Amino acid sequence: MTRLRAWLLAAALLALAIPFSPTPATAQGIPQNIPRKELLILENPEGTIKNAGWFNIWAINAGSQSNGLQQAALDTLWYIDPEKGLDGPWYNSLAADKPVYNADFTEMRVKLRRGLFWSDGVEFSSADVKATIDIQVKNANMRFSAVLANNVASVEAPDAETVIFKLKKPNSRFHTNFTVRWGAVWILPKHVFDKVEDPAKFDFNKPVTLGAYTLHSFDPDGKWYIWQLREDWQRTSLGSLGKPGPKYLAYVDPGPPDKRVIAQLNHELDVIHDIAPEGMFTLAKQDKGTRAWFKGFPYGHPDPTLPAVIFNTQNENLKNRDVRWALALMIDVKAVSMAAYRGAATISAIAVPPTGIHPEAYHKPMEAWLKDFEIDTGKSKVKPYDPTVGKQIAEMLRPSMGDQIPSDPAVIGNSFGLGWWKTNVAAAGELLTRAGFRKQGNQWMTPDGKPFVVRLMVEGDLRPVMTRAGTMIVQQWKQAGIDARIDVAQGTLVTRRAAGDFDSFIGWSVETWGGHQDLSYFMDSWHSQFVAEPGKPQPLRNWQRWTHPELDKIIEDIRKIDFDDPKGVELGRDYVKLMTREMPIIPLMAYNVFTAMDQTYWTGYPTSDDPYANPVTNWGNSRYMFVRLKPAN
Amino acid sequence: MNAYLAYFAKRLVQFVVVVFIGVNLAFVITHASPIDPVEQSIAAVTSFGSTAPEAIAAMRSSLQELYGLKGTVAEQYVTFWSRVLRGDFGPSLSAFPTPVSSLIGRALPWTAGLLIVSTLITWVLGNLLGGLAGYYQRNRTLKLMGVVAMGVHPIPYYIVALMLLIIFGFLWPVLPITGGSAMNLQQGWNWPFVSSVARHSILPALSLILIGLGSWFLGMRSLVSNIVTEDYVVYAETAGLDSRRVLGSYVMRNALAPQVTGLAMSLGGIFNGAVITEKVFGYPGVGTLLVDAVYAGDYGLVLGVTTVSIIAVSVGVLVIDLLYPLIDPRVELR
Amino acid sequence: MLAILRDLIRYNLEFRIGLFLVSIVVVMAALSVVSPYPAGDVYVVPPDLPPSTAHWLGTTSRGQDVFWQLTAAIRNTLFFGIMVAALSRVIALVVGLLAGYSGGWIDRVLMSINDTFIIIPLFPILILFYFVLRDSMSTPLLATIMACLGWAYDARLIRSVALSLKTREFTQTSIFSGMKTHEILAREHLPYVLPIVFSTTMNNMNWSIGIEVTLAVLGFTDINTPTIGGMIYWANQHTALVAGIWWWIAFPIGLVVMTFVGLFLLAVSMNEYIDPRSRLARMGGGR
Amino acid sequence: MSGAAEQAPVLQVRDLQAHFRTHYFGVNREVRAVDGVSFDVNRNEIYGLAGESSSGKTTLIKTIAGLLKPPLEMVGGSARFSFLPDWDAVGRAPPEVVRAIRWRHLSYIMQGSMNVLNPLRRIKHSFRDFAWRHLGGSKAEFDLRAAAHLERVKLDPSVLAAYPHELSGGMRQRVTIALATICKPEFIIADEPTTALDVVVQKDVLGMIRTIQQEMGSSVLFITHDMGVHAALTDRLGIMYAGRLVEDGETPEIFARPLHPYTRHLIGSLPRIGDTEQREGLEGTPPNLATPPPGCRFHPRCPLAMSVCTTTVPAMIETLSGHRVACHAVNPGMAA
Repeated sequence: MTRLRAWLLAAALLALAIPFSPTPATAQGIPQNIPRKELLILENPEGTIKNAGWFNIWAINAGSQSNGLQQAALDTLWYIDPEKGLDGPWYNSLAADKPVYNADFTEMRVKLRRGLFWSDGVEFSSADVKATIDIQVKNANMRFSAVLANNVASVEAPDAETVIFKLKKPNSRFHTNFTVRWGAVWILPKHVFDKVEDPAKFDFNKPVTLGAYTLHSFDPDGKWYIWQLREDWQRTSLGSLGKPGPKYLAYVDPGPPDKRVIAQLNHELDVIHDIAPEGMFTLAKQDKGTRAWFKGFPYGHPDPTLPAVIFNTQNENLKNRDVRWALALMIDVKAVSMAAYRGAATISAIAVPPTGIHPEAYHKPMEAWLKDFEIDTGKSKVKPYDPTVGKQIAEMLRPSMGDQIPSDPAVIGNSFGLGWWKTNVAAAGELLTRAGFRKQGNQWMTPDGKPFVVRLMVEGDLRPVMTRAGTMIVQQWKQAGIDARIDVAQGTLVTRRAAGDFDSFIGWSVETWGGHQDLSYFMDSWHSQFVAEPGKPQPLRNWQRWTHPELDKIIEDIRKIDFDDPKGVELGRDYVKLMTREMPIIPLMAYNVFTAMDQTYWTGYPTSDDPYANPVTNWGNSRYMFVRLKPAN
Repeated sequence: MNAYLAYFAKRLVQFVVVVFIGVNLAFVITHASPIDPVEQSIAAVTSFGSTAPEAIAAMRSSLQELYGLKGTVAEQYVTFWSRVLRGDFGPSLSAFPTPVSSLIGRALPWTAGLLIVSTLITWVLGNLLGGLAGYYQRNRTLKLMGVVAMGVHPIPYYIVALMLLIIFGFLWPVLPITGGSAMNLQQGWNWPFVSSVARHSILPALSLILIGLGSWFLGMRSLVSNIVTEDYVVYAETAGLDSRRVLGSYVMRNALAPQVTGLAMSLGGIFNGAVITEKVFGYPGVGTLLVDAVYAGDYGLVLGVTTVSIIAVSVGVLVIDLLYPLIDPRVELR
Repeated sequence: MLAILRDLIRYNLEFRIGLFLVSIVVVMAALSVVSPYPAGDVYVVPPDLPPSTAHWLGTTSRGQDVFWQLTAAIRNTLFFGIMVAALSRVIALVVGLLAGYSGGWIDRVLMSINDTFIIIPLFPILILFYFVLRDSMSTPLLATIMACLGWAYDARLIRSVALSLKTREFTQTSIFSGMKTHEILAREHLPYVLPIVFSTTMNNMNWSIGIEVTLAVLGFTDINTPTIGGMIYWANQHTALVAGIWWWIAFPIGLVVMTFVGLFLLAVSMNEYIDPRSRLARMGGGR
Repeated sequence: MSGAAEQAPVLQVRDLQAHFRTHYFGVNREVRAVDGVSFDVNRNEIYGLAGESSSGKTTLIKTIAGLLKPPLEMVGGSARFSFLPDWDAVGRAPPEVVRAIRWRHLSYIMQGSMNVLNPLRRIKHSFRDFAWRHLGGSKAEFDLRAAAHLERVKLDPSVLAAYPHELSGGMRQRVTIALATICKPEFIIADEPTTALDVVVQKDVLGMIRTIQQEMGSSVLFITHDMGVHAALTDRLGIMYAGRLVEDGETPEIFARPLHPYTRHLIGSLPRIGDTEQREGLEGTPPNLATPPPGCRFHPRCPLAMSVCTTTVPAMIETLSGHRVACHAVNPGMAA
């Protein structure tokens, strides 16, 4: 038996020794052979890439896009920043200037920059742009085939620096297809694709890049990609803005939120794309080097999207705007903000995201109109707008968060938002009554005598913060006497959203440029001509399947004016007023993304103090961050 | 010899039955899915861009063509079986146009490696310690192990994996908690990569081992404590055989046969554990692939992974069954 | 039966510990009836409070009291386990008794199916079911599916007992007295297999609860019903672990581990009581 | 070896006591399975032990052979083998000493011989396990020796390569006998070796045991409840009842003149040719040894029971030459 004991002891010691022997304990996830101070490690929110060796972004649904491919390797004509930009939000990237349309918007002329080269030494020219359109129009199975085929009659490249698009119909916003906010139609290398038989089945490995970086190495299991700064980085559009700081970029899959937090605490992940608010608070508390968009509360970077309760307006009960307004008045947005973001949300009462330049263009100018806005419930007249809700949330948080909460009202307005609808269950009841609903005990019944059931669809784990907001709203509706139910559609939400198989869901049908006041980004697709029959798939983005003659008029007016025409803002305000009266969606807040940036190895990240770019790692625009990053010490 | 032939024939028939039932189950279940892969792809393509509604309709129709979703269920069923037999499951919809089989082919070695190594360690160690505990019933260390085994064994894989993650990834962060190997290593038979793979597999393997150990330990202990009363053991002891020889060739050797059968019976359960463990530790195996495929609504991949797992586990069982006569010559008793 | 229980309590330490653990769990579940907060509601108490006299086990980031949330969760989890166990017992009994008693081709066919269910990895199949049912996957439906998958092991055990019963004299007597097959199985054989049924119930509950926890954590179950797995799911959603809200994860895990160990010890000690060989070994005291 | 040693008994059992001590479910139980047994086994003889099942025969030989496992304990007395002169019982010698004499000097043919061979080991491996260390030599030499020995029990050498399940019951029994005798031990304990065999095979096996014993000059302690076997095989015979020896002597003498009423019952219950009337059975059952009856343990069932029998244990007295008996009816007034 003594021998047995000795064996057991030896085995135990061996087992303990193995993990610590081969590599130092800190080296969990940082690459070997690359100096850490030359390397920026970013999260690729797409997770593990199943077909890691696929770089042909022009094929449908294949490979990764935000593994560095669209951030560091590809390029297109223009970029628009959701924030202020390095030198204004508009970038001429491959194009030398803004697009020039003819009078009836049926032709777009683009002048290209010269002196830009592909990573294999071939010079970029108008032929590449023409090939990008021609190849995708010819092969109908490619990512941008449909949109290009729909718009473009022909492309001409009269010389190396000029491209002329002849459009099939007037379109004053055609250039936006080549303008990166998150992504766009990327320009492909003609000299590579010319040799390819079927461009949809070509893996483009190793990619020939037009961006400042080339592929260094990648994991065949799809967990990481490493990109290296090109020797000739000056011959790229990004290089003209200065030398990018990091010599190497690693886009990695760091796992679920808690692992991301652990990785950044260990300084093995410089930029986290997004985490739960609690994870953000932990990082802010435990890691002095971590910086988020806002220095203090509410930290997160507001995306130019507008999470809202989106109603299926083809649903019999929800057709009536009184019912939709009643449901809005039952919501206490303070509690929703607490539940979803622990208060770290930027609320918005109107149907424009409270981000980028929108507060200046819409929210602040419309404050007066909102304060006067009145609804007639049939029994009483109510002014539902409470301009102090943002401040109330800040005050609610101050006891527990202390100094992290700003005290300057202007800062509060920017970070927490301005006002929202005051909870008014009584007025909501009056509205429901007018709509023919009756209250039986504590339960609202529909006009035909059935319990008023509202299912609120959420995406579960895939959008945790939205799921949390939905849970809270359902609880508030329940307390107000509605048979509300949460409906977790993890993985099925997109299918059901398109099919109209929902009563309501948390999501966004409003999504904008952020850095530009133009609203056509989402609004054009809201025209009644695109609304599908109940049960038929609805094209994006009018998920609420809502139509209104006034809306159609606004859309048609916008189509006729230029992208930068100041009239666009006025039309936008008309849209806001219409949306407020009709309430087809209940706007809640900006989609705050908790992008956490670790300043241990790199400094100079974009923040609310210096809002030159969007730090969110998967956006194509995030590349502008690279030229500002400097090694720490 | 006839007894062996009959035995092998029986095992083979059982193998075919298992694969047939399992694969059909997988086909039927997947084809009832409400997820429309076309909508899923369109959503993925258009989620961040502004695409005109007319373009979507065009895309929808070309995708249906591309994915080969036109055709009746019966036609798809026939195609499916011919594909299974050829080991080709068509293209993955969420990683189009990469074939499902190559995705599985990449993930399978990870899972197989993790599973085989940890199962062998678990089985050998659990049976060894359990055997000793059954034989030396008064030994305190072994008794304590029994208590620990009873405490750990019934806990589900997920909880153990989570506890290991908390301990070694957070409270005492000494081990990698995600991925199959470190970044920027050339995959192949080189020391940095192999040692990195070994380090990365410690926690996933440990959670599989901790759970499995208990069941083999307890099973073997009770088997051995019954076998020590068997006549041939008593007789060998009576003859003054060396106690190690008695323990090894008489007690353990005879307890082994049922434990080998047990191994075959529990392969499916062990595979379940691997799926969960892989997901917790972000390990690049078929378990992660399966869960991700479910999230992505990629039914070609889901079907492929499920079919391959069913076949792989059945083959594992068949192999053990075919090796069984080496361990116990009395096949006619089975 | 009572005498056996008394003996087990008096002389079997494992049974005593098991009973103790399971009692705690059952008491917790019973307490859910007097919970001051509705189990489904959030933000009813201040969030993120550590354990204190006001909130014994602290509060969650969703503003729920961990203790009271736990009572509802463990109740639902236990119900789920019992539901699966009850349903799968029925299948296992029918298949096991029928196969053991009938023999011949019925036995061969049934056991072939049975072995298939033992061999097939069930977790991917369950994930498949989730893949298909998605949003309509309710707790009772999940319980039914699990029961349909989780009977095979126990059916085999029951069959082996039934096989030995078949050769007993009383079975022959029953046949000669003209009893029908189902009568013989129900009246004569059932009592003999009941002890096995009881002990396998515990193990089956462990299995089903374990799977439920795992599925819930992966987000593959109905999150409207509070369960132990659901609690861990929500805690993960709020990164409770790294946020330092350890009580949100530690207590559910602690309680569910108590459940597992308790049920397992009950099963083991009952098994030992049923199996005379191991009882004899205990009497012998080993070496 | 000196002539005196030649004549000395190989085994001397004196006042041997062995009890089962259990503690389970809170109850202490002490079963006096062997209670004061004394007898000798001489060189080159077969000594039979007879008695009903649970009379303590098996416990007795386990104690003698030193196969003591809890709860069985040797409580008192001695069982001394001539080849182990320094220790008064095998069970009291140190393990290495015991290991050295086992099989070399003392071997054992066990009850339930169908299952005494390891089912997963070929016969030759069993032989090697059991005897190689005593006999030495190379593996090949040893295997040849085993094959030769198997021929003595009329088994083909090919049996060596077989697994037990491939052999018939009789063959297995013969293998067991070969296994127990290959080292030519001085003393063989055989516990019901033929019980499970059919009559023809049984006769065969018994003959074989006798032949081998005579060839090797060993002593055999042979246990069976079957008086017919004793009559055919053993040289001397001891009768056990409820953990005590009640009578012993030369086998023909005992069969000719059984003195103890229990012996008479055992012999009387043997069927004989020409039996016409139904034989009288013995009433009652053997006593519970946890609470044995006081005095003579046979008295509750004894047709000759007297009052002294209920209080006083009768002494074992050599009533006739070489024929001992413990009975108040035979030896009045002789208390133990």
